[in-house]
Amino acid sequence: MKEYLLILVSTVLANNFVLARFLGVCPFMGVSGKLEGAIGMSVATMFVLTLSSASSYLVNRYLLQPFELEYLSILSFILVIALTVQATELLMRKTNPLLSRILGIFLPLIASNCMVLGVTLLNVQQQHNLLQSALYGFGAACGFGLVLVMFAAMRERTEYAPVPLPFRGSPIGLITAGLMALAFMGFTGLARL
Amino acid sequence: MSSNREIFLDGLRLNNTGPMALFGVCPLLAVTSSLITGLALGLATTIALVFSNFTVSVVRGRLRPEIRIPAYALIIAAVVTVIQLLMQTWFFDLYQVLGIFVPLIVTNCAIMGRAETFAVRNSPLPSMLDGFATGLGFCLVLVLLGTTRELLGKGTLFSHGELIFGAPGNAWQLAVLPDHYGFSLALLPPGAFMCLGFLMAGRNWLDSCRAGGERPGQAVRLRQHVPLESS
Amino acid sequence: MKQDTAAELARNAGKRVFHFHGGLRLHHHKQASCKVAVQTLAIPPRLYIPLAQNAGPAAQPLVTPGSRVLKGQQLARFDEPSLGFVHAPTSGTVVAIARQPVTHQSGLEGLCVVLKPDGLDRWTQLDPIEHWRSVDAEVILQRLCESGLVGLGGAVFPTSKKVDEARKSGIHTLILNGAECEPYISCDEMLMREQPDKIVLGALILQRAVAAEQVIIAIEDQMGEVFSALQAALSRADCTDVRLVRVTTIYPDGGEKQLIQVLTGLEVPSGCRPPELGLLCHNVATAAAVAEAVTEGKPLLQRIVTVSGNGVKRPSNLLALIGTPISNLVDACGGYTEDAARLVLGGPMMGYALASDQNPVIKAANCILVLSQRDVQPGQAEMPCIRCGECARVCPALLLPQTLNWQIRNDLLDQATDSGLGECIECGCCDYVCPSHIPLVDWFRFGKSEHNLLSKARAQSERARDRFEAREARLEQLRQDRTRRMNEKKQALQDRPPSPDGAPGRGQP
Amino acid sequence: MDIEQAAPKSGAAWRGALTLGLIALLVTALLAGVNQLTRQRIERQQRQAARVQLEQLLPSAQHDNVLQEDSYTFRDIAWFPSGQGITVYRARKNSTPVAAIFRLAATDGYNGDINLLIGITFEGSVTGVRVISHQETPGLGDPIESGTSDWITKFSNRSLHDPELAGWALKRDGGEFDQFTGASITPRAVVRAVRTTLEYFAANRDLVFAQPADSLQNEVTR
Amino acid sequence: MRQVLYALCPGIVVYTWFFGTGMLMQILLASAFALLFETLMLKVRKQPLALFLNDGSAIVTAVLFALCLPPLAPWWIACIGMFFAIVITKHLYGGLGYNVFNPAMVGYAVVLISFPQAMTQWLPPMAIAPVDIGFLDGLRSILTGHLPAGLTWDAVTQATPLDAIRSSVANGQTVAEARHLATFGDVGGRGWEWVANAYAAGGIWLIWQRVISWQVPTALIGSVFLLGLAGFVLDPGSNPSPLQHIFYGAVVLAAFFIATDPVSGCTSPHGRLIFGAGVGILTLIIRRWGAYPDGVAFAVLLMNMAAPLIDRYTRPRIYGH
Ligand SMILES: Cc1cc2nc3c(=O)[nH]c(=O)nc-3n(C[C@@H](O)[C@H](O)[C@H](O)COP(=O)(O)O)c2cc1C
Ligand SMILES: Cc1cc2nc3c(=O)[nH]c(=O)nc-3n(C[C@H](O)[C@H](O)[C@H](O)COP(=O)(O)O)c2cc1C
Ligand SMILES: Cc1cc2nc3c(=O)[nH]c(=O)nc-3n(C[C@H](O)[C@H](O)[C@H](O)COP(=O)(O)O)c2cc1C
Ligand SMILES: Cc1cc2nc3c(=O)[nH]c(=O)nc-3n(C[C@H](O)[C@H](O)[C@H](O)CO)c2cc1C
Ligand code: SF4
Ligand code: SF4
Ligand code: SF4
Ligand code: SF4
Ligand code: FES
Repeated sequence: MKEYLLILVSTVLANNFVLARFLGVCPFMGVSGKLEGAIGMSVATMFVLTLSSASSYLVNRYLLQPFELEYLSILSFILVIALTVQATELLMRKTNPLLSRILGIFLPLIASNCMVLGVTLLNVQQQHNLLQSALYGFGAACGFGLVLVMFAAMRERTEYAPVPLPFRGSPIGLITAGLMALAFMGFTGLARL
Repeated sequence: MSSNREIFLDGLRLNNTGPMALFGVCPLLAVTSSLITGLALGLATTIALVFSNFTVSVVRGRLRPEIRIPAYALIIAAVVTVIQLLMQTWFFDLYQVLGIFVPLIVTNCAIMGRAETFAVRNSPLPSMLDGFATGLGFCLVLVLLGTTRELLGKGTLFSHGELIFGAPGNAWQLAVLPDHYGFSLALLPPGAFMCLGFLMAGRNWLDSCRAGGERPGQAVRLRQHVPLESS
Repeated sequence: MKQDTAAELARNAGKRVFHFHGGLRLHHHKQASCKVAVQTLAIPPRLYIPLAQNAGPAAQPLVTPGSRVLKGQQLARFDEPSLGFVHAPTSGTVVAIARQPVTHQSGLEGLCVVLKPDGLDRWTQLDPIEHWRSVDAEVILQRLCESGLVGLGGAVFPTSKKVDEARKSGIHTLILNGAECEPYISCDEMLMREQPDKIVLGALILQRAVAAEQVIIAIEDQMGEVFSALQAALSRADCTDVRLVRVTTIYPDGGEKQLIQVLTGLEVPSGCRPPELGLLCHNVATAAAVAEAVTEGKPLLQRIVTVSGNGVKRPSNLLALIGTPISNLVDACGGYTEDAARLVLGGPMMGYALASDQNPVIKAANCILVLSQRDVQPGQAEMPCIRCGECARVCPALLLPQTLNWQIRNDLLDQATDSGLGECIECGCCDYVCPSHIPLVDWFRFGKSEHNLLSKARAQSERARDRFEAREARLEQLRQDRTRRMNEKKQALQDRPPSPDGAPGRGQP
Repeated sequence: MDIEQAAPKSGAAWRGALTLGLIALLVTALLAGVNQLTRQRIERQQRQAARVQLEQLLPSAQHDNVLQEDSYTFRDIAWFPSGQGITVYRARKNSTPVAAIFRLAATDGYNGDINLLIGITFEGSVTGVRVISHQETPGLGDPIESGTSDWITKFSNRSLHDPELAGWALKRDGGEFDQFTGASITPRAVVRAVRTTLEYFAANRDLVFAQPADSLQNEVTR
Repeated sequence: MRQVLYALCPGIVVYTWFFGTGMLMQILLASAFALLFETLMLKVRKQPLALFLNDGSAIVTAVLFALCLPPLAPWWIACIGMFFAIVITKHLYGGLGYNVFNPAMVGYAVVLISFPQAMTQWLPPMAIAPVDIGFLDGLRSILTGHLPAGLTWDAVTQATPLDAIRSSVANGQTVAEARHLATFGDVGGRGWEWVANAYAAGGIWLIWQRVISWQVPTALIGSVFLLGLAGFVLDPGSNPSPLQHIFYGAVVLAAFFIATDPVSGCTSPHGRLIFGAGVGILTLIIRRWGAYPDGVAFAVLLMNMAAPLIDRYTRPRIYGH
């Protein structure tokens, strides 16, 4: 039990994927212009990351490892991720058209950010089991969503502040991200409880 | 078709590649705690770009539009895997340091961008040149950021040279600032973000100087706080 | 506390005293102008009577330059019948009908009748309604309309219109607003002290007009003398369904919505007016004017104006004719002091600066405030908002002025409207407390007018687009019809055996 | 990677899938080839990397067995209450025990585990201590790294009798080992871990060398 | 802003009384750097100097930052801290009123992370100090970064109460055992508790003056107390009592002066309650499980991040809606 809790605390707070591990920074900087978009992106990421971590675990455990095909891991994980995104999109369109319309635009974006592949690779590296893998993906997405949503709300403020010209836009966004990372360093040590 | 020189300059110009348009930021931040690691990933990315651009360009005419993107993904993944295996063979320690950011060259959106925008339209040689130039541009940013952070953080340059250059590299470390200097924030995540922010602001500033004034779309907003504007 | 329904609360108005959010306890500075009784101002050499009351359309003149007029005679008529007439404040000769600076925030010019009084102050024929208790309510309304009666509480909305619409929604409680919450202003207070009977009479007439069950006269609890005067008047009039309620002195308890909240605990829902709760609110001076208009037949020709502030020598209340230049009022109060700095129409909270003291007194002019150098405090430069939240703490409309402020400054007018810009009553509380000295209310007024313009422009382009689309549709329809008819014709011609007269092409376009 | 496109006709779809499959096959073949070429070298590298770490504590000349293959992992709550697995690499020369290297975590550091390698000769003196990984505060706790200060080398050649048991503590606690300026928790944890390991080894030496080796190769890197 | 400075005076006086003049030097140093950077940035951004310098917000930032420093911290700590506070956190965002993060706390967090050694050299109260470092020696060590000859940091400094508790708990002792050390007073640290009282007095005056609202201090101290109580009841061995939690470290200072920073905090009344409670809860979480003995600064920064979001969802109901 405790180790699962630790995975969550670690991925969401102490080793936040965006602010401490540098994974998924592109969508973090790119989608955060509006709060609504940020929320949509977070939810979509949660779906995809959880599913793709679990399924790539299965691929790794029952396909790559038994046949000593580890060198195909990048290739196969990329395919798994693409398929997961497709499947999620299809499933959503069938079961929940409304949700699909809201989240649909974010799904392709997710497939091309390095957090998803990063999570699957880290799962292998850290020898997680199925549940741990899924939780790891879920936690990573939660951490991503948490900082993304806060970042978006902050950006709505900095947008209209008289920021010096060279710093408008991405630079002040990056500095904000830096200060967020600074604040998140306060969680150092939390991952051991 | 533009001349090779133009292709090269175009590729090299930073705004073509991801980093300044905010793509491929993750490796940029993650491996630049020293110049050497930054350089290493930059070179690896360049190689990946050259070969993936080449391959994509070779097969481009033979693919139907709807399978183009998955096919490119496969090709790029293969190229990167080869690089990963080779790096493990020859630069094992370096591979350990760069960690998952070597396989992540795949998603590094820069590659996708270049493969889709350039290599699909051009013949193999210009594509390779473009890949090379783009990679070099990316590499330049990595080195710049790595230099800044290493200098600010440890006061050294070229530390851990052995990772790329083997044993002789060990001696290349340059202690620019006195030994007891150290500002570890620059090496930590906050420093990474902020340094990149300053780098981009610097480029914006240079651009605006070159353009001789404000950049369009960034005009001072009307009706800001009165004393700020009027004085 | 038991759960009261809204209707019950409304009916129990005044039985319990509630609070509204925010507000300010201000030093009221009223003593200065209350020391002496209201003086009647001498008739000035010229009167400038604006033909438009507010920003609305001007009335059509019924006189020409050179016409001799009597006091109370109709000078002009509004196209909109419910707006009634503009009357001559005294007898004399019309010198001109010309554009003059008018007393308005905009500081622009407007059409005025310039009247040269003859000093005789001769009345025109008056027509009092003596038996107002027995006449139809319509008759009273007609009289209010003809008398040019408008709300004297500040909004100068035509009283007859307000009463008429209220009557249709059914009113159970009439509230007379005697709170007069803004500092310095004491015209209502002096009126209530000196003519309480007239106010009570007006209240009864209004009550009759809207068939209200009860009347509440609300005053602030710091008005001791007023209370006894009104109480005496009430016992003289011997009416049992008129109650006098004292409310806690917190600015802006005189605001209609705030007063209703204090008396009933209810908020007037957004987009609704008080009559929808069965409540009607009028200023006490309006009530007095109603009494004069009905029982004496006199139209609204004059009003009490407070002249006060540190920039005037002898602050006092004056009964002035509409159209009197403000300089005359100041002179009657001993003139300006050495350090007079700014002229404000209205109180320090809601008033606006006037460009010149040649502007005439208008029906809305409750107060002429002359600020001294000391009051203006030029050293306090505006600073950026530090988000301290003081403004939100005092805002009686429960808005977040700091948010509105940056939304308006950044041209996010739709967002500002979503954040409740329209609910701002411009009371000035936020301005008053802002430690950064941001002229918030100015921004809000600006934002409102900008948004109005924007909506108008949008509506216009919408209409234009609709028109365009309609035209396109019409043309398309025409085209289709024509081709259809042509085809039908062709068909018909082909189907039909050639006619004997052999004119198949006829009728083809 | 927006794969969604206008749905092609079914014949075209088949051809597309076939092309993709072909590419996948080619790519896989390529990778299989490269893998074949590099695999042995990579494995050697990995083993080499592990050996380098162990060699810091025990030069390869002193033993003739492969340490990673002669290793086992155990847990012993009585001695090491954190319950974490501890790996022991045994060095033998001509099948006589020479030394043992313990890989274990000191769990009472300032911030998380401090992973240590502790080498002990058969006679019970320390051949060396190295920190493999830790999360102590940079600037405060990192003098335990061999690259940052020589503090960690002060354990070499010490044993349970040098100093006596009471001396196996920080100077501040009445022992012989330096604390760091502003940080005593980190060094205390390391000292304590080394002492406990020495005591364990003294008490269980024969058992340590008698244990059968695990089937797994125990890598040193995390 | 002036009033904030006045309100800090009692705390500073008591601090100096117990811990010597080092703190005064830090305040002067930090203020000088703050004014320097403020002037520089105003010049670069072409803003009216007098207007913004008179406002005093830079001094408030400097003083609050200095109050978090160990009294003998070398001068470049103040320099770097103020650079991050004034230049990066404040002026890059548009200057006074536009910053999203609390400048003083960013400055503090930066120097704490970068120079943990210098930032943990706390002096014990003079009454129990083994050596008395005079004004001149103090000044010299601030300016050079070295103690006078013959002294070592280990001899001069002592762990703060929170550090001491952490070390003891890490050593397997209970909090009650740790509290026998001389650095502890009746409820908080020796000396520290009186400083906290003085801060609280100043803070209450600020509430009375309506410079700060009651919500943040109440919510912050309230949440520390309640959560502290829960921890104490569940495991008195490794948790200090709730009252001790309040009097250790910077909780009182933060409750009245730091978390109340209007610019980087929440503006709506409900938002302020959430903000204060959030700071309290995060502080205790970091104290209990995190790597830093006092989490107040990080808690404030973390809540700064959440503030725009909280504000958005705690807008008061508009009149009539
Ligand atoms: C930011 C910060 C980081 C710290 N990191 C460490 C550390 O890595 N190792 C350590 O032993 N103590 C660390 N400490 C705590 C020490 O300062 C602590 O006071 C000391 O270890 C115990 O005090 P002592 O040396 O006076 O016994 C840290 C404290 C702070 C504030
Ligand atoms: C543009 C406008 C339209 C109004 N229309 C009506 C109306 O149709 N019926 C009515 O009883 N009152 C009407 N009023 C009056 C208001 O409901 C309210 O009684 C009056 O404006 C009070 O404003 P005050 O609080 O500023 O004095 C109107 C007011 C304004 C400004
Ligand atoms: C902030 C504010 C304060 C007001 N204060 C008073 C007041 O003190 N007395 C008053 O009669 N009307 C006051 N009014 C106007 C009233 O809202 C309302 O318009 C008036 O009582 C309606 O009466 P009338 O139609 O007779 O003018 C105030 C309006 C606002 C917006
Ligand atoms: C009540 C109050 C508290 C303040 N607290 C802080 C603070 O904690 N940190 C800080 O840098 N400035 C503080 N300031 C000063 C000022 O608000 C701050 O410099 C702004 O954040 C700069 O834009 C405070 C000001 C006031 C009025
Ligand atoms: S204008 Fe001012 S004083 Fe007059 S009634 Fe309105 S609020 Fe009261
Ligand atoms: S002027 Fe408007 S925003 Fe300001 S306090 Fe009054 S109602 Fe609120
Ligand atoms: S009172 Fe002024 S400074 Fe304070 S929040 Fe409101 S607008 Fe901003
Ligand atoms: S709504 Fe505002 S702008 Fe419009 S008339 Fe009223 S005060 Fe003027
Ligand atoms: S590089 Fe990580 S998401 Fe783009």
